[in-house]
Amino acid sequence: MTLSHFIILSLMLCAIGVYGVLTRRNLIGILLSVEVILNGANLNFAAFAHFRAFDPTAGAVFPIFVMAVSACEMAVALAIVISMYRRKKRLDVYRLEELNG
Amino acid sequence: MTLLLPDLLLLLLAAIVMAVDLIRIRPLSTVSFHLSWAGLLIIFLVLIVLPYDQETIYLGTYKVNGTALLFKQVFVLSAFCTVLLSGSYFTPGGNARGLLRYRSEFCFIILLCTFGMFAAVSATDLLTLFIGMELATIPLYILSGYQKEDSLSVEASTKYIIMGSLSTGFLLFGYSFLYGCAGSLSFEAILAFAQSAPADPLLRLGVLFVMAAIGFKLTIFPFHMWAPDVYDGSPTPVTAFISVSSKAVAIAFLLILVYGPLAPLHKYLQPLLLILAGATMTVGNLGALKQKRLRRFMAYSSIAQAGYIIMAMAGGAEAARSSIIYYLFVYAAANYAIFFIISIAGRDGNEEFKSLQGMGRRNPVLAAVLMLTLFSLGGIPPLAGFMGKFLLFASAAQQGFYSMVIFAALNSTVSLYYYLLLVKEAYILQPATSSRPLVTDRIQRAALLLLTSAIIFLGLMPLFSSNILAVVR
Amino acid sequence: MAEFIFTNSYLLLILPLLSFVIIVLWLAGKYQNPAELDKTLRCQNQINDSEETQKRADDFAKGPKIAGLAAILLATLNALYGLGLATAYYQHVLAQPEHYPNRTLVCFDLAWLNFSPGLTANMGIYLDPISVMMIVVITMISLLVNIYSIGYMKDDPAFDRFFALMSLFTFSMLGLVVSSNILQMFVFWELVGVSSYTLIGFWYEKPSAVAASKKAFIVTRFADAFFLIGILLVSFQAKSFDFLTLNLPETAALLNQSIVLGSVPVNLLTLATLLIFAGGWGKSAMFPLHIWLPDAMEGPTPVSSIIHSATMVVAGVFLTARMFPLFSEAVGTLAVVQFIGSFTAIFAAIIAITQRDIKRILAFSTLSQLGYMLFSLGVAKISLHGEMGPGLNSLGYSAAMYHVFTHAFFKCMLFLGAGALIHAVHSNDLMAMGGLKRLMPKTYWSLLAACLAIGGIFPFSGFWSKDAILLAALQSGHYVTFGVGLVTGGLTAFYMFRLFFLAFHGEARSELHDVHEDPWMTFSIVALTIPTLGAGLFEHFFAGEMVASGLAYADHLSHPLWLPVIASLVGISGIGLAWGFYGHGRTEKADEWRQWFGPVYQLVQNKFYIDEIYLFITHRIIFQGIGAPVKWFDRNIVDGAMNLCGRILQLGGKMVRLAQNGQLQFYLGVTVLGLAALLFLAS
Amino acid sequence: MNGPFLLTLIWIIPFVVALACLLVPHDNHRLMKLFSLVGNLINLGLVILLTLKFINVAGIAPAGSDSSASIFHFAYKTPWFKIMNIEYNIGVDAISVLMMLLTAIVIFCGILASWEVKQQAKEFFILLNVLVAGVYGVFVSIDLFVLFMFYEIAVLPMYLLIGLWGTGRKEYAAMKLVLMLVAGSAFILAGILGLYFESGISTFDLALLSQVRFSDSFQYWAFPVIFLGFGVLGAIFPFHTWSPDGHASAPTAVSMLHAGVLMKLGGYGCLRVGMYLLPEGAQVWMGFFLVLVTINVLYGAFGALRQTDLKYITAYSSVSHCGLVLFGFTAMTFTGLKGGVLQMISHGLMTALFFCLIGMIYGRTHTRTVSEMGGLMKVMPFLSVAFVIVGFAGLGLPSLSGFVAEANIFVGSFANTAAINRVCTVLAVLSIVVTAVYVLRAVNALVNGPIAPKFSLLTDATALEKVPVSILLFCLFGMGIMPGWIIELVNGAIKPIFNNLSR
Repeated sequence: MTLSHFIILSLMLCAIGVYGVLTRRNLIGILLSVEVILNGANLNFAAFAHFRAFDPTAGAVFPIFVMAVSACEMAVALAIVISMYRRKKRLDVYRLEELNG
Repeated sequence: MTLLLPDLLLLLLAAIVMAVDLIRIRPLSTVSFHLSWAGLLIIFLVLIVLPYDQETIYLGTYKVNGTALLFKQVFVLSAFCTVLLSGSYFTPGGNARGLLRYRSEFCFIILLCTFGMFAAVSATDLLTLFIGMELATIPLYILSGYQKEDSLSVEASTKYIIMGSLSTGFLLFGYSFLYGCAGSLSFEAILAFAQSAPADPLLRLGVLFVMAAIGFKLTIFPFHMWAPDVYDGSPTPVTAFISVSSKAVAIAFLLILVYGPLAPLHKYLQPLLLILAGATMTVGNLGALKQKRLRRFMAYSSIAQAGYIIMAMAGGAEAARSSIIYYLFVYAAANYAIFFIISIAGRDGNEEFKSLQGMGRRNPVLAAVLMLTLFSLGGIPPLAGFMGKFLLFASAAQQGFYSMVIFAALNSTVSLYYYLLLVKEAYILQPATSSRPLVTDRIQRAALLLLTSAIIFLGLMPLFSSNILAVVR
Repeated sequence: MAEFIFTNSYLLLILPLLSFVIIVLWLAGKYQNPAELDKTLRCQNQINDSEETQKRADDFAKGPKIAGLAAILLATLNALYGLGLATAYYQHVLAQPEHYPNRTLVCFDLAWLNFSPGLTANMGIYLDPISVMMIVVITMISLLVNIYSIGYMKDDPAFDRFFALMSLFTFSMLGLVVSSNILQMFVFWELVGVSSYTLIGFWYEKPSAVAASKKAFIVTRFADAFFLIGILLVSFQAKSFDFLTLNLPETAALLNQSIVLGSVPVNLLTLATLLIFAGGWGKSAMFPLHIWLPDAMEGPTPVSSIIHSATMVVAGVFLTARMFPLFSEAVGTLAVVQFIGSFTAIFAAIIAITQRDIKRILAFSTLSQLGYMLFSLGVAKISLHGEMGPGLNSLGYSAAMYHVFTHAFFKCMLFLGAGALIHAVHSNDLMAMGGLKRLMPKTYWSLLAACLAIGGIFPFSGFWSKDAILLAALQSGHYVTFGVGLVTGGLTAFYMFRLFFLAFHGEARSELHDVHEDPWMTFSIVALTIPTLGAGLFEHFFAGEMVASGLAYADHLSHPLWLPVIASLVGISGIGLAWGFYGHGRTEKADEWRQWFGPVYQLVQNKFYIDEIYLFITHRIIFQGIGAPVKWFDRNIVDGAMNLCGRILQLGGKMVRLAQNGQLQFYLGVTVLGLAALLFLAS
Repeated sequence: MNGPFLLTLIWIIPFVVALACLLVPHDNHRLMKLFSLVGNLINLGLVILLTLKFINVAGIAPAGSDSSASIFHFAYKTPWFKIMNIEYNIGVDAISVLMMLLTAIVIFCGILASWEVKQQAKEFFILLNVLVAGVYGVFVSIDLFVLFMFYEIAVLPMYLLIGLWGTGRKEYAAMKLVLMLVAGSAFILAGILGLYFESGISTFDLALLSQVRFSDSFQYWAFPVIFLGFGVLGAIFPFHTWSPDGHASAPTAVSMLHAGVLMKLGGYGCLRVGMYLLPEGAQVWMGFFLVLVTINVLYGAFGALRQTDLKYITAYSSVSHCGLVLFGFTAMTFTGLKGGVLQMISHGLMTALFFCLIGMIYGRTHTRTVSEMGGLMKVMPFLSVAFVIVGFAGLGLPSLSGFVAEANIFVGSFANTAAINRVCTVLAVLSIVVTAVYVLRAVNALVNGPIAPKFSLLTDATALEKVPVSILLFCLFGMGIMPGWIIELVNGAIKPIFNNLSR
């Protein structure tokens, strides 16, 4: 298990997340995919903290902050999505089409 | 602790506003509104009198220096204008699109967001920077969906948050690579690493991820796609706030990184920045050509402006910093002036080009202000926008990128075309139906007076720009 | 006294200018607002009281004849001054050749236009035999024409304007002949053009007059452009505009070099002199630039008279004479001058035979006579076949000047007389005249003298000058030219007497009302018989003094006695032929002959269709062939390119809007692609 | 009054007038016109005073006699923006003084000619005065930044002036005009920044920059950029298309000012910035520009040939004549440069009068199509005679200003012995024939011929209208007959530029 394994894993997570973001029709699904990307980044931090950093605490603390922040973000996102659901009665991303041009 | 005073005052103000909301007596109370703008004004005054030639680092992570203070001025002024601008949207009958509610919360969120920006420009490490940026960004998601009843607003908000989250993901990846290279989150360590190994692929990978992420906030092509929709859908004061504050903090972020820890990579970044700048201003200008809705139009216009701004980053640290900060003030003044006019002319809720028709006769003063503002955005002397753009271009020219300067100036000619289209709407075209006179309230008049004089005098008075130069030196 | 006259010689120019200015100012005062007045008049007379209105308007328009009298007064002063100047010049300059080696006196020379430190154009007065001669001719003729015009123009509403413009015309021509340098000459040259433009188009409501004035101006302007290039060329080489410098042999030597234009080697001197001569070509209306002159008859007759005698058309001859020392070095140029002169002489004479418009006949006769003058200058260079060997023949030069002198008077009179006829019958058409001898005896006898003079009959003035010209041609060995001159003399006599018989003899061919001889007009006509009869006295003076100085001339040879005899015989036979055809005002025999000639006659009567060729060139080629395509090109290509830029940008705008399709996942895709592109770009 | 103060006053007064108009109630047109008129009359007086002072000073200390001395008189500088060493730096040489004189005359006449403006008079006069202030500003400034700033100030008001008060396709024309000019200034901007950074002394001061020997590689790209940039305003081919549409659509006073003065800013800039500062670049590029401007000269003339609208005819003739300005410059000889400057003045006067008269005639006949008019001499002798005279000035008749300029241009251009110069000179000289054709066509169609019945009740110029026409006529004749003092002045100003060019 070397650093590169972890980096590849995190990049794969990122790629999976991106794939999800681009293909999921459901807004919640897209949000979940975003979370996957964020966690990929977290994994990266941890891996770097373990393998390379002379300041490993930072690498350990950062993911915690990220989790907190992303939790906030998700909370807001869910609120918005719910309000969206109220307007459109669907969570289909295709329904977001009124604004264009 | 003096240098921290504005940050603390801002937090205090936010707390007070929130508290007022908790004990508010009537639903339409304007106490928090007045409290907010007055408080922001005081903070601004405090910011002005602070010493600009010092640099203090608090707790090893929170740095305050002249550049940061200047950025804080921009943020405070922007928040101040947004609060004033929001006034009429919270007043019944102020705008036909729909009444905004929960004024104190609105103000609170604005203040909090502004604090996040404060934190971002004071950062000395990636963590503070990240927290500050997120604090500055997440409230904006909420604000853009503030008009819950309006499906456009909600749609805008949804698009914004999803794209924003993706960019946060990229940002974090970027950070993680930077951390991985330098082994530390502090800028000093990253700088040291960048100096020793500027060609490290991991470092570059990180930088590119960060660039992409910040490109989102700065509406750089091709990361700008959210901007027109979000600008168009959000309530007007929020659009104004996003167009100025959010852009300003992104620029601050970029300045901090590019001329801070990533300075050794500047040569490597230069062509990249120029390409992005050229593409961004072109796309922004082209997009604005065929618009009919004012807020969407402003979105494209601000995309183009972002292009000019990052072009300046091809220049040296001093020139870039001073010209960009100066331009931010100018840009903020002009943008807010336009949004004020939009709020006045767009009372019918449409906020389209048509709303401006016949303004030359309906309200000549307002029309004149509009014209001055647009000319300033178009970079016409002797208005501030000209001086600002001149300095931006000079910054790029200093490094010998003359063809880029020509390209940008030609782009600015294209932008003049659509600004003149607005002038044409206001002066030359007459409304099909007879329309009401354009009424303004006291706050709007005062704000417009301030902004217009800023637009005129920032370009003529050397004091201000010279000060900026002195500060960033 | 002479000193005074010389130092104040600018008065010569000031007087006519003053006359112009005074009349214009007076006119401006009078016409404070004629339309306003007209309107009030018309408002007052709403009820069809048009006669009264007309009368009042006419009264207003006519007014007193102060302008004419003022003009005459000043013209008289000017003529006196001119005479005084001539006398002073004769006594002080010509009589003292040791003081004035070139017989040239530059009275004053003020810097006017400074081009570069070494090159300045002056305004000066340059007196030498030919300019003094011209001064006398111009001032005298101007005076007489002014007097004549009082009678001729008395019913014209624009009486005052006429005199103002005449004064301007005189001013310009005087300025031209006294020019001390070639640029000054060009200045006045152009002023002459403009004054003639205003005078030819004097009746500006008449479309044909307007068209003629435009044509005159543009054709001469066309020639002037080459003149200007010639000036540039010469002045660049000589570093001066002054005639004194230009006419130095050094200048000619400087210019005498070969340059290669394209792939053709050209002698610079020939080129430059040809270009300068081009100016004279246009002004003197030599073929093929002659087309403006017959049309210029649209102006009032006194104008034609002054244009054809003293001003404008002789400018070309004068220019050639003025630059003669330079021209004399350029063999090719003089050959061109000679060829064009002789060709125009006979060409115009042939056309003149067939014309019916009395003024046009005179116009073509002027062309023909100008041809004489120019080929006379041309033959001043002795041909290789000449009996005197190579060199210059001073007689060619002096004869040309002499012919300018004599021609001025008799041609002026012919026109004035024609004017009187036109005035009497209210038509230009020769076929409408006839039998005027009885009604206008003074005019008849005067014109007879003029016709004899132009026909070259002894002892009238034309005989002497033409004789000198023919002699010069003969002496210099240009036998073809000589032959042409001789034949043209016969033709001249023929068409002039055709005119004369048709106008005066026989029976009136149209109804005539109230024909009388206006005293003002008759005075001038009769006065002009004096020089017509007496100019022959000056032959020796001209031959002796009117010589471009500073040149080496061949010695004079004997004057063969058979020459005047032959010339006279040719002239008389021309007259006889005319009598045969048109005696007693008959036209039947001529008609028969015309039938016989058929298409050739048509060709000639239509002036060889030169006008039509010009129309084709200007309208089809320049207007439609260049102007219209340029307009199209400008609107569609150049402007179109600018609009295309706009279109492309607009299209770009549409594309950007199209990309902004509102689909979130498309946006996200673009963002991700953007990141990928960024990574790709940076690697 | 000392020189620098006078200079400042001259450009400030129009601004003050504009501000004064701002305060006048909306419907008090009379007062606004009066303000503008008096303000510009005062300015005219001041400019004349300046000219006299200048003649005085220049007589004592001829400019450029010593190479280190500044070529500008009444120079004054004070730091303005420290940030890029931008200075408020003013001063004049003979060219600017004469151009200011021209401006003062033209605008004074222009205001008289626009006495009839009724619609939104307030905005009209404000914009007009701002425009004028910009023009003056360009001529007084030595600092390139300030010069550029004023340059843009002078361009922008055109949009509304044409778009609001114009005729025909006014919006399109106004937009095209402004965009093309601003696009031109994009090039100027790059050029100016290049001068600043490449000079090594970080200054915008023209006088200082003129002492710098810029590297050849810089000059090679910077010269065409600057020359073309300014050339757009000088209507250089193929960037002239804003001119016909713009001039045809603009209201009288604006056409006068724009064709009369504003187009000269282009030539002024080409000379002052392009050729003065970048002589080596000029040497290299001149052949190319010579061909372009020769095309201009011929093309404008031929273009005018087939036009039917009076204003289009005049506009194309402006293209041709402004081409002659640059033609004189591209000759690169002393006389040619001088001729170019003289042509700027001459054309300014002439074209101003042209547009002034067209405006007055149009105000009466309500048509500008030449074929519909005719015989106006009968009802408006004053205007018609003036029209004929200005037509003659256009075709370079001696005794009118045009000849003085054209003679200098042609002599100067011919003095350059390069084959291409010679050929172009010949072509340009031949263009005067075409000029004669279109001028006479217009004149004849307009004032001569039988009068149409519908025009027979028209009136001649009023006393008020006669004033500007007379002033301009006087100037045309004055310059044509007594060009000595102007030439003397211009000689002094050309010398340092020429010295730079031939170093």
